[in-house]
Amino acid sequence: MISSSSSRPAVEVSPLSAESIDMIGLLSGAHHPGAGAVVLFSGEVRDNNKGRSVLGLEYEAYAPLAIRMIEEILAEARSKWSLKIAIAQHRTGKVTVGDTAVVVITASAHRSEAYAANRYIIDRIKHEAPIWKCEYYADGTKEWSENCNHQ
Amino acid sequence: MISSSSSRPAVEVSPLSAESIDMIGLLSGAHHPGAGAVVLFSGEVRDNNKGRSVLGLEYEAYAPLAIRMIEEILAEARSKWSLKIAIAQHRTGKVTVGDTAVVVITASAHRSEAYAANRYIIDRIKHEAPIWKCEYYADGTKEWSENCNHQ
Amino acid sequence: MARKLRAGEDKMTIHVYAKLKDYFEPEFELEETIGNTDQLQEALVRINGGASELLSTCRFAVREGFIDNTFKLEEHDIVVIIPPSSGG
Amino acid sequence: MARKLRAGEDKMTIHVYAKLKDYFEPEFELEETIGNTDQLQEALVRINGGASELLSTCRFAVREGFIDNTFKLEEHDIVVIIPPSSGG
Repeated sequence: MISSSSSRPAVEVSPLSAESIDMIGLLSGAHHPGAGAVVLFSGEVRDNNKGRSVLGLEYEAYAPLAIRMIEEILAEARSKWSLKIAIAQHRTGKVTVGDTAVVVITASAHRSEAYAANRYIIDRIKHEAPIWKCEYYADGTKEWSENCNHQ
Repeated sequence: MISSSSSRPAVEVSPLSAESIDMIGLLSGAHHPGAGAVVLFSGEVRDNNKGRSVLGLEYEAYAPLAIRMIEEILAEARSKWSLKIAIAQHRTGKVTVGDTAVVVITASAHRSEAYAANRYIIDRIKHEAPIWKCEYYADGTKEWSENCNHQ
Repeated sequence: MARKLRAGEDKMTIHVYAKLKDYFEPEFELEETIGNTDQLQEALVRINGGASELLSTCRFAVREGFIDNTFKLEEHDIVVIIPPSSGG
Repeated sequence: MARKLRAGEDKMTIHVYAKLKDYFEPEFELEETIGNTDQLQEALVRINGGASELLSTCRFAVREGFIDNTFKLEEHDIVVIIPPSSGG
């Protein structure tokens, strides 16, 4: 999680969290005197999906591999876009409507890089990291998401 | 500033602020049960530009027109991408290195729309709104930015 | 910005912003009769020729709306001259 | 995840995640001798044929790294079966 282009101590952010994501805390720490652009993405639990009323989600991860893959994705993005800051954290366990399920923060000199890297990181985490979502519906049923690529 | 697709009371955010931007407060209010994606952009003052050491900036706006244009840009983005939330606030007056000069927050059902709309809003504000930047350099000089389109 | 009503005065008021303030006062009046933005630009270049290039990139606004050269300026108008945004 | 060392046992341990848990216990052991991931997939389909389609989309990991069918499985391995991510 060390940004090699930063002269400040890097914030150590665990890629997985079983507790509420402290989005405000993460954003507050994500400033850098050489970064003119900070982009934050927050993936939040919606009250509906594909026409069904959703009460909440549960995320399950194969933790050791998920952590390593997220760290590798962040390192790759940092290098590719010369980012000053790149952090990501994904929830595990139960999350309810409105909760943040995943947050990605990128910071770079100019804004094109921060946007592009942010999108790249979340797309790769969503598609590649071994993290799975189970939806709990208002009708009492639940279902593990299968490969649904809408974004 | 009213999001027509929202059933909640919209937060009234002034497009221009002579005081520090309360990014955390704006982000904390930018959640919606139908929005699975929130994207925040923060434009921050860098300590350098084009090889020159920068101490701070001063933003000047032709306020009535700037406010109207930003509100129109937000309304257009809300409609075009069916956003649940679209807010923007730009600083006026003196800002120092690390300060937030402009913030844009978008929220939508899926992430593609939130990213695209966010980028659209900041690009149009930067290029069209009558807001000008004066850079104050470490060598004691200052200079009004002219049309520099790097992003 | 409240529109100024000045009984008995027929001078056009000019507001300039940003880099234009390196060439003009932020707010000043013009004595001459100006009919459109081309004539206004010419009058301003006569005051300070150094601003010629910058003025050619500016837009003009009256009553908080953009105008072009087809707009008939009147003597009591307040004209705002708007340099290009920095875009950065 | 700590590797289990179980002296005297030669059973392969299988961990499954997410939707695979609708078909298998989260963690179980296989008695038979399995040499590669194709054979493992066949063994799992014999246990629960309903998982056949899902299993054909899964990846396999040993020691926290992905493996393919060329990887020689040994009897004491812990094999993690990884369904596709939801991607949403």
